[in-house]
Amino acid sequence: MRAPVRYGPSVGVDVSTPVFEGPIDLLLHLVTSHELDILEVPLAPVVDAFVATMQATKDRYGLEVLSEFLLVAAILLELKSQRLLPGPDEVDPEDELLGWEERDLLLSRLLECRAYAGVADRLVQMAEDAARSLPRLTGVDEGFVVHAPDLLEGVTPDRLARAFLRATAERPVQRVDLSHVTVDTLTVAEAVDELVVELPRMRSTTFAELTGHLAARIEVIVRFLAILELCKLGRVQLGQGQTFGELSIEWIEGAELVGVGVGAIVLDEYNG
Amino acid sequence: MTEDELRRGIEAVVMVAIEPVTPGLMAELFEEPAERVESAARALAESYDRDRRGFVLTKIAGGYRFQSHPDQALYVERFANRDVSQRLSTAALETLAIVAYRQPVSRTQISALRGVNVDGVVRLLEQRGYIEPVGRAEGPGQAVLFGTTDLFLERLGLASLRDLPPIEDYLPGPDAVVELEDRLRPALGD
Amino acid sequence: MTEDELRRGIEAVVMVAIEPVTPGLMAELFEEPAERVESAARALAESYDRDRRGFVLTKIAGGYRFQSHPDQALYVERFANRDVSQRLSTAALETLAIVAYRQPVSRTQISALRGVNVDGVVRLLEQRGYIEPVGRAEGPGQAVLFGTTDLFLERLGLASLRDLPPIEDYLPGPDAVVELEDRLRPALGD
Repeated sequence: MRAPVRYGPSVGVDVSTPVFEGPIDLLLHLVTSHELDILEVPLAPVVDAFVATMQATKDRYGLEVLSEFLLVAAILLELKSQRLLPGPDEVDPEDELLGWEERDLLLSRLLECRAYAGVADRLVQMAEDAARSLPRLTGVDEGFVVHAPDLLEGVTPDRLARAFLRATAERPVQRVDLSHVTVDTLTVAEAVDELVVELPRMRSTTFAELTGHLAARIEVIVRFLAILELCKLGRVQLGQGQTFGELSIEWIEGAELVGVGVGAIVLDEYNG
Repeated sequence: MTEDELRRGIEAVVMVAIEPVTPGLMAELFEEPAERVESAARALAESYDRDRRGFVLTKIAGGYRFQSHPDQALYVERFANRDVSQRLSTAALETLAIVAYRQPVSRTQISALRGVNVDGVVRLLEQRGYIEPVGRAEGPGQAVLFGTTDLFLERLGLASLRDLPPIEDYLPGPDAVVELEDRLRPALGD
Repeated sequence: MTEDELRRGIEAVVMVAIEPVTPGLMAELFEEPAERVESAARALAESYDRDRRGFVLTKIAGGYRFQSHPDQALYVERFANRDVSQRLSTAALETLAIVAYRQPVSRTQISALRGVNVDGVVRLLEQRGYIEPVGRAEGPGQAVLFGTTDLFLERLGLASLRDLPPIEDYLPGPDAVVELEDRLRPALGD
């Protein structure tokens, strides 16, 4: 979770769900400002929109926009997964203490992030003000004798060639990686790997059952994203009877025949 | 050197410079104390302001330079046919703000704060020349530490980092804190 | 536009201009008759003279520009020659590399590649004699095209431009490309 995106150009990727249609960053804003209940927003269409956007319009949007889209989508997923997770009935006092500690840390991080997000607005304003005034760049008039020291001292043809490459290099693209949302734990890809072994054995399970043994919230979120990945790949069927209901997961028969490991699955699926 | 001579010297040198000229450098050129140069430059800047000149003498990134007056932006932009500066994404801006206020700071520290991988954004900011490596952390790994550049100051029109707006002013108020706490509660199940 | 506004506009535009600005161009910018612009510019030049400024507004090649006052030459020269131990900045070196490999090339083309305004850097390289105008582009505007000089070849120890290292040698090999693709594949999910 993180401060809502409150400025800057719209991410520009639209999503369409039964309760909301429009730019995804607006969706996040509505959810974080409590104008829309995240539980009412099915996120599968968001994921679909992401995949479709990736495939259709990679060139049009550029990776920066897409990774921002992914980030927003991930935040939505994280919010929803938090709301979906059933709270434990009985809490070990020690666990509770840990929970408070974790919460305090999270809270201070959030507050700090909010401050930076707020000041970023101000920085943009300052840059825009500063840009209203252009600097003088004319330099010394031709008439002057400039005893030019050899500025090229130490510059070899080799350094020049490297400088050319640097200068003409494509602007760096941001790596779009689903592991963005996991700080340093299991990646989503690894979780998918794990689940394609586990789920065929279980055939049918619930999300709570699947993640009951996990202690860290982030681990649960990673499983949630992995499940969505598998759903997107047509490997599992997800069901949710009612808004606060259990999320049921059903492995689709025959799906395990394809490939071993996520690398194989992803390549088999999408290269065609 | 009389005050008048000093001002003339500053006007001449700053006029031919393509980068902000520090009082230290001018002190060497004029063989005068830097404080004297500084106060003469300030007096000049004020006089331009008072006389409503079309240009200003501003202190940017530690040095003085001539710039067009902001209220002449319309003509100057029309003249220079300047394209609007490329806008940074929200992610890049927030990362830049963290570097500005937390410098020197490592990638890992930024990631921990933002909760996402920031490698791409850091690289982008470095390529744009807004941040640069300023050292290495002690301890294992010796992570590269980043700080902001003079170009960053220049783009923001700041004389120094001390002129950044105080971050305290941007901390959410008590209401927001309570609201955030409320939102965290269901997440942690208590 | 009042006389005062016109003077401020002239001051602003001429301050940021690299080349002398003609009264005709300013007349267009300010939507005022060229004669009015011309007389306002003359009045400004006289006032700088009267106020004993360290700079002058001169008419050169049919246009106006700011220059340091001739009697400040001592300081300006000291300033211009200060950087005895200075090396080319990264920005300047990259610009020089673009001119070397892409010549003849215009300022605008370099700017487009580097993503920033390069006027100052191009001027510096020209002043130091490493690049020079070698022609003009066809089409509207007829931008000046730059190429490298003999001095450049001499300083780099090259007999001719043909001896520049082939840029292909520096491009990442097929292995690196495959590795990059692998890294992007899961990310792009296709």
